[in-house]
Amino acid sequence: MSNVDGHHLKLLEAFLFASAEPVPLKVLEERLPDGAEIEALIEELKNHYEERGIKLIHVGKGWAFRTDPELAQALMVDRTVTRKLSRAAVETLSIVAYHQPVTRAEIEEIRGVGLSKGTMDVLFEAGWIRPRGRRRTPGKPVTWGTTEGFLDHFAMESLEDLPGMEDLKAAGLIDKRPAIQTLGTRADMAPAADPDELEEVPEQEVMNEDPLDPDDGEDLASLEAE
Amino acid sequence: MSNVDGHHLKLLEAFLFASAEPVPLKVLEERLPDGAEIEALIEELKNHYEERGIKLIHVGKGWAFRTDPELAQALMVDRTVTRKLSRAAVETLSIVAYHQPVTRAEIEEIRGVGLSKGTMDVLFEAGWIRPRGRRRTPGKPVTWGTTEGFLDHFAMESLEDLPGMEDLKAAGLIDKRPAIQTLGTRADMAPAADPDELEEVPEQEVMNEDPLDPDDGEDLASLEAE
Amino acid sequence: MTEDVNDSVDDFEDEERVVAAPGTELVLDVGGFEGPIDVLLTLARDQKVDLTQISILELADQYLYWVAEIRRTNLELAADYLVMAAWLAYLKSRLLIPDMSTEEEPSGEEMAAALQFQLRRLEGMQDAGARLMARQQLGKDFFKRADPEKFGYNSTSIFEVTMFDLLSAYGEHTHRSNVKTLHIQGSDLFSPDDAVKRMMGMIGKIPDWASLDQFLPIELRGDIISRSALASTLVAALQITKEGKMQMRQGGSFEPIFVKDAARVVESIDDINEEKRDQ
Repeated sequence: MSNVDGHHLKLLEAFLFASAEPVPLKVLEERLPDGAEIEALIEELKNHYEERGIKLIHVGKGWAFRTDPELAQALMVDRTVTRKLSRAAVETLSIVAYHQPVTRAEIEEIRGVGLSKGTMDVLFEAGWIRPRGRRRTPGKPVTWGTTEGFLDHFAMESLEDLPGMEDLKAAGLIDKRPAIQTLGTRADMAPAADPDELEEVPEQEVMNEDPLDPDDGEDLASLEAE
Repeated sequence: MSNVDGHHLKLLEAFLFASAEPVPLKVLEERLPDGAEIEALIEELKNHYEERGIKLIHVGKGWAFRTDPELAQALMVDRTVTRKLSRAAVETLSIVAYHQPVTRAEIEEIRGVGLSKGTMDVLFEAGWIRPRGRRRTPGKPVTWGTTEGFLDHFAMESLEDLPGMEDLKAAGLIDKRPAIQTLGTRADMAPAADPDELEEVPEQEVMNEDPLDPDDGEDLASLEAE
Repeated sequence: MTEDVNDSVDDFEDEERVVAAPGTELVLDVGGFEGPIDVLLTLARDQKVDLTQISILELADQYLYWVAEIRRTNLELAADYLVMAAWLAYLKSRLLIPDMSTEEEPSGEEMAAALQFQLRRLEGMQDAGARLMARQQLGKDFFKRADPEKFGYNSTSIFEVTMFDLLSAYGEHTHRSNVKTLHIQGSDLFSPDDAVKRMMGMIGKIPDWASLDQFLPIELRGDIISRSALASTLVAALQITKEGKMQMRQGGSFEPIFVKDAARVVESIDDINEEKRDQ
């Protein structure tokens, strides 16, 4: 046993246990008495549940109790029957996840085909993607990214847990520019354009984005906290 | 640790966690692997959570995890909400103030419109009005008056400090006739209402009233204290 | 890349082989594909070689054959697929006749490389999607608490009402409840009708130009009543002048206004007498 406050630990346990959705640290700080050492408490709690049927897991900015995935086979719980995602939706989801922030046009570019209207809607409705801002380019297109709910659903602590991200990056495949424009950055090709100009694009784009109205972010956070 | 099967214990824990409703023993027997000693498992699980922030309890027809009720109180967050009173509420409050003691029916009569239930509740919740007694008329309706809290909020020593009709008129708060407004520069407008009539009402009614029975008062007092 | 092109050139010369080889394995279900790149990717995968090693020229041929087969069996093909076919036909020509490249346009090799990149990128995303879906998922492999409990707030409400709000609400209410019938208060202002009557009565008695001020029923004090008198008198004078019974004159803006009996102009004593009798 560590030396954390026993009462605080109980409060944290009760609060996290009571919540279906991951609870952001910020909310925990609000709920627990002043001076509670949240981080140490979480560590203690996590250790306690290490060998139990439920686990305390880290999701995005928050923490949540979830049943042990190893029990999946044996656990006869009514499963939520989620509509099987279409191929287009799965592809679109992975493009949003790996290339975010990404515009609709860029998704279409990567897939080499127009996006039917319902595809994004399904992902948006599932609470996996959200508008992140607007690209500072003509037409100010909305950019999309994934949500905390996405991390929660696929049991990821952060986007760094995206499978194969490192390999894809190393292979230069995380690049949302039209294919012909990517030529310049590839070592084995004669540069088609000034490489400096092109290489900067991804970073620029991060800077090059207007956030949607500031409340948006908060709304989403509070929605998820509910 | 007792000698129950560790895997079964995990399954039970996860299953109860993921169940929307208390789970009857019979269902547990169905869902857990054959040969699982349900009663012993439950006993074990219950003991485990004895000193924790959540409890395994028997609710209704089955078993369920619930957060410790003692902790629930501590997990409540104190917050102050600034609310605006509706126009109806402000008007009702002013009528109670000027016409007290006054029954609900009289308020409706005076306002010429029905009073929605919430209106009086809000004023009561704000601690500004209280039941004063019962009118000695058929049905013995409760009469309402203002509280000390009302005086406090509006920084008045007593109800005598409420401006009289003449003051209100002088302040231009009564009798703004739209058609004549262009002539507002003239000081020689005739008063529109008979001030005496209005001021006398409260005194008459005071005589005509029973105090509330003591219990009644207590109930309301405790309501207010909440 | 260059090797690929060389191989492809050989393949091209052996046209029969290209048409026949993959033909039997082709899936003609257009609906199963997510666009032309997806078709190309499927065709490429059928070759079972690394995408970085694939012969783009051969792939282009296979795609063109696939499109031809689809069209031969009268299946509808979306424009996207036909555009890609045209592009691939163009790419083929660029690859086979390298001289055509100009400064502005990418060379055939560059176009092929771009296509290869696009294929690899989409393949990467498709694989990533598959791996994502293969992960443990909430509600399928692990579960959240199905019966969440809520801890509320100990709310203290502070109501924002000022004394002014309270009193004006009462004032408004009192006002509203008192005005059961709308009585329009009689006006004590001067009307143009009265002014016309007044002036008509006085007009015959003016010997010469006289200031309009002299016709006012009351002294000009600057309050609203005397201002209404001035306004209505002016309106009356204009009306009477319009009827030809009077003349008006003003030296300039804001100068005094003078009026004169029109009958005096013709010096008709009869008219004067007549008017006198009328009174």
